[in-house]
Amino acid sequence: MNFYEISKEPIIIQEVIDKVVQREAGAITTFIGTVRELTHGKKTLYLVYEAYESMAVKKLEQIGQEIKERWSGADVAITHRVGRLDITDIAVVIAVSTPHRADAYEANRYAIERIKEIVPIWKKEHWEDGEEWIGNQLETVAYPKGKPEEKDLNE
Amino acid sequence: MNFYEISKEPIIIQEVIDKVVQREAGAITTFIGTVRELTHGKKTLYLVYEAYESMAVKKLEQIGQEIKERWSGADVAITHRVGRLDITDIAVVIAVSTPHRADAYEANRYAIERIKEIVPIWKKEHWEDGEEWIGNQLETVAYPKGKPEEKDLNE
Amino acid sequence: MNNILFFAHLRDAVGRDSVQLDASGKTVAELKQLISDKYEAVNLEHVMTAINEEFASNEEVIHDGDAVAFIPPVSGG
Amino acid sequence: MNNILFFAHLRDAVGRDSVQLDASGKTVAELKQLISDKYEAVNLEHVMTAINEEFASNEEVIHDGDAVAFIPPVSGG
Repeated sequence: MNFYEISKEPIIIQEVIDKVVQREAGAITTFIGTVRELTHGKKTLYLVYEAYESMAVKKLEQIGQEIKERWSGADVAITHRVGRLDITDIAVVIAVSTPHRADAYEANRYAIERIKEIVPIWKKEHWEDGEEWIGNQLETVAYPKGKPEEKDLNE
Repeated sequence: MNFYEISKEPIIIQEVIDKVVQREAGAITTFIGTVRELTHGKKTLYLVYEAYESMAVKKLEQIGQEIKERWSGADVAITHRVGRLDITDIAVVIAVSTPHRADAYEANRYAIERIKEIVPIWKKEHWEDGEEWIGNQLETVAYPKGKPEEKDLNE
Repeated sequence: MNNILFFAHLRDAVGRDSVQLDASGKTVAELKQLISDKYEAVNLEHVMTAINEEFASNEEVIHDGDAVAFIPPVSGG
Repeated sequence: MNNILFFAHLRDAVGRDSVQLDASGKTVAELKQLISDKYEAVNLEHVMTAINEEFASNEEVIHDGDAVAFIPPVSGG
């Protein structure tokens, strides 16, 4: 079973959840990232996601490993979509199961924050008046040394 | 559409999620409460959930209303199962959608905590050597005045 | 008349899920005392009360026709 | 020889998703300079680098056969 996937097809939420069902778990949380119509008041028509697929899978695995080290008994599954997505389509599903519920929320939140830091996936927004790769012009994340700090990568 | 339900049938997660899909939402979180085999090292065979159904639906609605007042743009759907549940069966599904992800986690967490405070649902644990209504003997939650404090009900 | 509802271990202790009795004019606390006198196995000390599906304090007065439910500490979720 | 990979706006700027060139013995910083000289539209200032699918610093030395990918700030999730 592949717990960490990049998918060209629509993500079936239930299939991601099924991977983390365990008899020891009392809680499963999922995060479902969907394509929102409005960002800062600007209307998105559709998105295109692109991944450096082999590395993205490795980095998703790394995030799962980090979670298991921090939250005992956690199981993790993550699928990220690539290709064209319309409004309300699902870009990512993160499922985390843990014995107790507080951990399931925290570990899941950790996963999405890490995805936005280290997983080589990019989105291109398409509006009525243009298109743009997100992350390229705002450059809110800058790495002066050319790569994320150790604390970013391994925290 | 009923956003707040007590169900005698197994809960279909996707059906609960579908209720909160919205074009303005970039994030959907779900909490799935499942029957865990071990609690404090004791092995559960199965559970029976019972509800004061009409009041439970009202209280779930109240929780949804509280969330919408606190987290702008949130949509909420909650289904709680009643009857006999085996290990890994789903007891409750909470789905929350919001424009931004931090809110979706926080509002979802709020919902499960509130369910455990004010929604009239009880579980009976069945072990190999007996059975017990949970909440009756530990009495970790005591209400000296005979009802939850205002802060408990309306916080 | 009033419909009095019991759930979970309270229902087991009373032996039925509801009883009919006239509690109009009584406070919740008075009704609790009456129930405890009638059913020795029933301890209502840590039990919440709902009148017509809303939580009610021990001081609240019950009216004719009100549905009164005793709500043990809940354990859903 | 080395396979050099470009993604997102870098690929648009270069006009292709990969180029073959010999970068062995060079540091990541030196390769970045070489690419920037060759493709004027390419700004690698805020771009991370991966060697064989692991993040690498500007000081790391590239060996023959290494796959080098330039990783713009990511925007998945």
